[in-house]
Amino acid sequence: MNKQEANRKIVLQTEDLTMQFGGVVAVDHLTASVYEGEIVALIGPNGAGKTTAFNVITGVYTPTNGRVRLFGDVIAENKPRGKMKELYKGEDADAYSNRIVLKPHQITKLRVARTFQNIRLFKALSVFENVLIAHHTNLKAGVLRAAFHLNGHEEKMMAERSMELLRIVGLDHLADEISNNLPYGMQRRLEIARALATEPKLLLLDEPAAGMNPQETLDLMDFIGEIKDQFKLTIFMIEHHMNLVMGISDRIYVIDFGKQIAVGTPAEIQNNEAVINAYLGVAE
Amino acid sequence: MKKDFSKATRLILSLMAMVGIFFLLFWLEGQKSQYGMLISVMQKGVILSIAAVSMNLLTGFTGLFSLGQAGFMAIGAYVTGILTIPVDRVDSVYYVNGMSEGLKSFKETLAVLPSPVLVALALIAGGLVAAIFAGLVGIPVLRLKSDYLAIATLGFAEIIRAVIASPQLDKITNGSYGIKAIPGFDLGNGRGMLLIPFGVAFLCIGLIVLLIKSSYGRAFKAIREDDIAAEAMGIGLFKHKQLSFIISSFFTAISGGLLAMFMRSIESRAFQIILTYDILLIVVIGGIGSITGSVVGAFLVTFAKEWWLRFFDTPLTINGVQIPLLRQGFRMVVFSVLLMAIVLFYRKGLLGNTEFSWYGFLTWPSRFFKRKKPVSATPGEGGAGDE
Amino acid sequence: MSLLEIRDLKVNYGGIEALKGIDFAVEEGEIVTLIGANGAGKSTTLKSISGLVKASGGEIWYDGEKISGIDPQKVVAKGISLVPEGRRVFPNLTVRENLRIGAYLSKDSSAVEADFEKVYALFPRLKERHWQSAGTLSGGEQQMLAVGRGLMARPKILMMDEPSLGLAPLLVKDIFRTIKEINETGVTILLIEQNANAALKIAHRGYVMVTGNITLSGSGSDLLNDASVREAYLGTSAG
Amino acid sequence: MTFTTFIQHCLTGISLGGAYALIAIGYTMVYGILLLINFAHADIFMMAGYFMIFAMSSLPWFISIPVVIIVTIALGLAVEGAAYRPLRMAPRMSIMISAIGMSYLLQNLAIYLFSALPRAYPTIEPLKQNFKIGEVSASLVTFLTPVLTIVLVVLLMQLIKRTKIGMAMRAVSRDYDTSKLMGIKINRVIRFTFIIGSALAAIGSILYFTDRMSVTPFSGLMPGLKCFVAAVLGGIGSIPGAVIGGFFIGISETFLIAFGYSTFSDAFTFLLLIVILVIRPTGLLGETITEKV
Amino acid sequence: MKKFISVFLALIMVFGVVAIGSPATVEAADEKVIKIGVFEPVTGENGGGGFQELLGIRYGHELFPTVEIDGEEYQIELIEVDNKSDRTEAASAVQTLLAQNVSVVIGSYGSGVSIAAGELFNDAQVPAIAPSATNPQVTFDNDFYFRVCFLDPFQGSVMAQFAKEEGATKAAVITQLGDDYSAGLGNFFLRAFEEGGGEIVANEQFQTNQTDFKAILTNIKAVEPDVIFAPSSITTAPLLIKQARELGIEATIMAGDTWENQSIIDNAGAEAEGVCVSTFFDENDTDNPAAKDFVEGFKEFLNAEEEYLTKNGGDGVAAVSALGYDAYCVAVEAIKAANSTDSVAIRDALVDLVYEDGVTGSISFDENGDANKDMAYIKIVEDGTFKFLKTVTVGGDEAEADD
Repeated sequence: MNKQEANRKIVLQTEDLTMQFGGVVAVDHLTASVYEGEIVALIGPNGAGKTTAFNVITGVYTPTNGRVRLFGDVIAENKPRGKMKELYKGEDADAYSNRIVLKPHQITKLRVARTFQNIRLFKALSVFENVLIAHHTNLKAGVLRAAFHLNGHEEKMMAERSMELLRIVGLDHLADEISNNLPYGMQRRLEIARALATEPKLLLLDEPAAGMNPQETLDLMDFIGEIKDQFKLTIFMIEHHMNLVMGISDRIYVIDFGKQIAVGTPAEIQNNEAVINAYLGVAE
Repeated sequence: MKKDFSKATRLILSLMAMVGIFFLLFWLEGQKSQYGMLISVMQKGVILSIAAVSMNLLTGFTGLFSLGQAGFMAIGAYVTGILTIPVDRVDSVYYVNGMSEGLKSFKETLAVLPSPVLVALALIAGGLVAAIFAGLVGIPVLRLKSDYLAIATLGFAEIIRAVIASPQLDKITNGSYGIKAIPGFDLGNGRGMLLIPFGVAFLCIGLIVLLIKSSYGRAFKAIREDDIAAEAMGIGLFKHKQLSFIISSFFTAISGGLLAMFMRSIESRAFQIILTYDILLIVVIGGIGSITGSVVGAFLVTFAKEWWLRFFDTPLTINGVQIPLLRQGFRMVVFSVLLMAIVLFYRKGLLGNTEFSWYGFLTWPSRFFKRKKPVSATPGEGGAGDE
Repeated sequence: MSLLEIRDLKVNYGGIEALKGIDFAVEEGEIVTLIGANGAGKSTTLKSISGLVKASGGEIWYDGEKISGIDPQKVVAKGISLVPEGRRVFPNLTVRENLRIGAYLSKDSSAVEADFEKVYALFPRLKERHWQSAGTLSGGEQQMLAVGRGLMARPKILMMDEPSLGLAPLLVKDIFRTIKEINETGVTILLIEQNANAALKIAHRGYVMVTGNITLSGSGSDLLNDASVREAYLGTSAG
Repeated sequence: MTFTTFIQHCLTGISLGGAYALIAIGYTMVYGILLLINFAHADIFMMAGYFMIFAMSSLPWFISIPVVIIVTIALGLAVEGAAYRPLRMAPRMSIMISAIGMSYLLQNLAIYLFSALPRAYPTIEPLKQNFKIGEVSASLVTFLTPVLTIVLVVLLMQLIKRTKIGMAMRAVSRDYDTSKLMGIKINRVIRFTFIIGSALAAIGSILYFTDRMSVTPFSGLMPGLKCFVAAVLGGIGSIPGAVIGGFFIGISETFLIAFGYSTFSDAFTFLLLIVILVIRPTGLLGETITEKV
Repeated sequence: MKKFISVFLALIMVFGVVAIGSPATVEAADEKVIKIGVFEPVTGENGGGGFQELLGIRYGHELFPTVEIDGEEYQIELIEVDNKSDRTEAASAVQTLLAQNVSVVIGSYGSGVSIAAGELFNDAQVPAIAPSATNPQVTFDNDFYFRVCFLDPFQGSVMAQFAKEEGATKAAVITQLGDDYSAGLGNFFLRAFEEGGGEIVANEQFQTNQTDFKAILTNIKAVEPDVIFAPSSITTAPLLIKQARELGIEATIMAGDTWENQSIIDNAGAEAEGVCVSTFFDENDTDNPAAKDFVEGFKEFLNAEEEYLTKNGGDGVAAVSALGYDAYCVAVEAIKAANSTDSVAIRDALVDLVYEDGVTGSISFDENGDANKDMAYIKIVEDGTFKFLKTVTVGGDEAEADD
């Protein structure tokens, strides 16, 4: 860790994060930090446990062992319990004594938003509604006030902000379109816009460029840079398109079999023997 | 962009329609002797439409497949019934075991209220009791997935029925003897038999529509579309499912209360699974996810079942030839075959998940005839458009 | 004529074009490998050959017969087996039952017995554990079981979807050695791999896939030394 | 309660439980493979009751029984083909609605064909012979039901454990796609499941109705729901679980009625369901399956 | 496709409202018609008994198809609806009747549906005459409900008295939960039996549609009663009888009027021997000339129609058929007396009506609208048929003691 990093605020930190399903260890003692304003990539071969790591961070899974901190506060902590105690294959089984489990929506309220590997839009709803819904998490009106439409100002603000976001991602002209009818690349953009509507500080992107052609990927790269600056985001992403990863990441974590095998700048990673072996296989 | 009239035009059209319906109802009420059947079927239709819309709020908008409708209707019906029986009829209704003293004196206190107020309070009380039950039941049940949820809520409805009919509660619910002498829809001057149920339905459905159009309604839809994404967008699954379940139960119970007033006498057996199935049928026929569909479906199903299709049940002889198949029970067979046909071949129901719009309604005839031409000109287009 | 020939194969998932029209061929007795990064469309290719995914365009020819569009059961019956990605053994069946079900279409029980012996000879570990339920096996053992199960159908072509996925390096070596052994018994092999080095080393020929297209093809050793293969994985903006 | 009375109640309960167990197997097997509550199963059971009435009106009992089993199987297959197969790929809710619709249709069809009036179930003489052991008195069917249930279940377990089709059923219940890759015809396996389920429902119906002597179009409704609960109780997908669940519900129901809580006999079953789903959703013998997001 | 279906449905809707919406106006003008509603269960658990009652009404209509009002000949039209033995259905069945402007209604078999419908008849001011609904609640507090049979308090006392006469000291009662008839009658029997010094050793209940009575019968067997009083529907009867015998219960089984139905004997077979029931009428009672004529005529009527015979279970004359016939005759008499088709006028006429020629005895109504009757027939099953055993009369005071 260099000095420059030490002075910056840590947004996300995982400590010995381990996720084990039955006998299979998907994430193995992952200790990683993301600093404010960074774009950090998490890469690794297929099945390395990247998406699982994201799912633990966002509260979809409860970790088997380890801890996750967000802005210094613990959002998940656990140690192997019950049946897992015997099955557990990792170390430090007793280092984390608390059991803290936040639900995904609670974590979202702590300003973390995400996109999904296999696009999870609200398919039957319009583009506009998709974004509007994401504002719900910051809604102040209770159900009665909302049901009697007494929060007109709030609704209006939400609608305006949604249109604004759509304008930023360049989908405003398609606001009334059913989201499922959008082309693939636009669906990805919409998913990002929807995540932004929750007003996050940390944005997790799970393979944002999957299925995109090189040109679209380049556009996406610019786009991610833009929104990062505009919304003062910290970005943590999983990606396979190396052009994209190498092009915009500040730092890269590489994992294989759930374990971290390398961390560093893009240049460092591209010449790292372990990474090349992980991707291309061990050359004998 | 979807084509539609301006907001003002829509408002005027809606107001005109409402005034028109009001006068139609008012006029019909006056012709009771001549249109008795029509009135009675309309009453039942509008009452079921509330239950159907409430079910749709759960099933169509929140994606929760619950089969507990009959149970919540029973709660509403019983609470409304017990509170509205005239005090002087109580002894004759509870002739076997008598009514509990506490309840009776409570009723005597309530008796000072004018009857429309009492009825309104009773309906709301029924809704609230059901909502409380829904809140409690929701805690364990709403964690379950699709068919488990369905069967658990169905089971819950059966439990409600058993509790209502149980001898232990016979001083409150009159056990399994049911309750009679429930006042009907009456504003005091022989009026109200249509205006009251339609008025209540208008309020209830209106509220549900407003809810659906609010931010909470959108959150429900998000859960329906993709619960994982909804949660990731900060929508608490349990809280919102619970909310939807409670609200739906509230209105279902109001529908049950109205049903009690319509039937004038109720018993727990009236609230069997079959009632839930009937409401489900309405929702499916109308289109899961369409409020107007549920309303239209409620009237269509009730009219067809109670009236138009009755002739299927009576043997018919024309020119000395007995028409085959027509006899007792055939109506329901035709009905269930229709349901299956809709489920299998026409899964979206009448309105799919779209809503009634004046534009669509008024331009429908012209579109209907226009559409034929392009279809015949480019045969491929029709098929692609349907997907 | 090739044993298996893919002509202009296209597959759409919803609005996404997973395969944009690919052509390739597999000759009898070969090991052919499709390599490429995640999401390049490799698995989709195998799934559409085996009939699990319906192609939206193009044709698949096998042994002089068009097989695109027919049911998976029929594809298996014709002699094309797929060892699916992620092993997909039946966890509730025993090891032996998993193998037996691999020979589901076979009516000749003595032949099945003989095949059992062959598979057990190939993977002695499976024999030791044949009464264990497959869910209790380790990842490597499950992979052996999946391959063994594929062999039980006596395929002419065995298609393998990332057999090295999630296996420790030592086991990966074992698996590839076994693939070579299987090939030497006369089974044609179509192999999908991310582990390009290992795959190309045993393959006669290879194809490189990038986002639904085949961008490169050649013999295993040629590709192994081709710089553009590395690019396909690690990007062009290297350095 | 005297000991004799207790034993007599036990007999009634075990016999009822046996019939429940046979029906519950049908639910658990179909759920295991299709992930569908076959709501129509209860009505297939009810229809089997009517088939027996018609068969026995012209045939002796020993011919009627196989005839009824065959006709019931045909009905089960027809239901599968008409209501479930076309919706194999449809969303879960559509299939469930279709199942409910099918149940509704069968009930209404029964009302139409046989009227809602209860029909007397024919007496199968050998089954109705009265036995007296001390003070305890019951007909043969009461004793036979649990025994036959156990025998059939053991046979069924063997079928599923030892035969190829049994193996295929287990495979299909876990993984459609991989099963297809093995050359298994999914539809055929599903049909086979319905054949077994319907045959057991037919046998169950013969035992159940012989004991209860009358059939109405609604005869299946409550037993059906209870048997589904039995299947959930035992762990859905598990045949021994369904049997345990069936016996448990049959016995507890009988004792509830015996203690004067007949109003709650149905409610109890559903309460049990909710409690189980909350405490142990996998049931007594069910396996935990990790769900992947 | 969607469009066509929508059009089709819309057309049906319009057609429905227009065509059927005003049925009252399309009557043939040249013929004077008065409508009598028949509100009976033809399906459901009481479908069998309801149909027998309906047969009596139809026979009455065949004999007296017209009535003279104000010197004009009116055709009587029977409007039959099925209440399906179900209270919920009853409401819509009544609506159907009222919508057709019936002047008077006959029905129903089964007290529960009658009670449910009472409120609606009262509101609409249409008089209803129950042939066989015996529960006091049917007419209580209802100025428009009348009945031509005796009441449950009376019937219960009769059976209690009969049980005592037969030497019974311990009795068990089985009633159906939620069935006014069964629970009411059971209750009145229970009180009368205890008042008479007997002991009620078991009081068990079962649910509607329950078909397994072994659990409650096992309990009853344990307390060894002399008689079991089990008023319930026709459909439960054979099940109860057979299961009791299967469990080795040898006590005499008794029940109320509903059990006087041949199908019970047909279904229960030899095990029905010795079952005792109370009833309103005995076809072999030759003292009453009106009854004699009725029995002859009714048998002929039955034999003329295959369907009637099978549904009636032979050409026996059920008491409810006789009551149905009487109810019809009373209705016609009341119309004559009122000399009007107006339903309120007919109600007023019913209050003062005295009908001497009833096949079940002379009929007049007390202030509740109940027929003044004080005699019941006891029948016993012997050799596969109901045999007249004796008549039992209880003082009128005792019969009404409970109200």
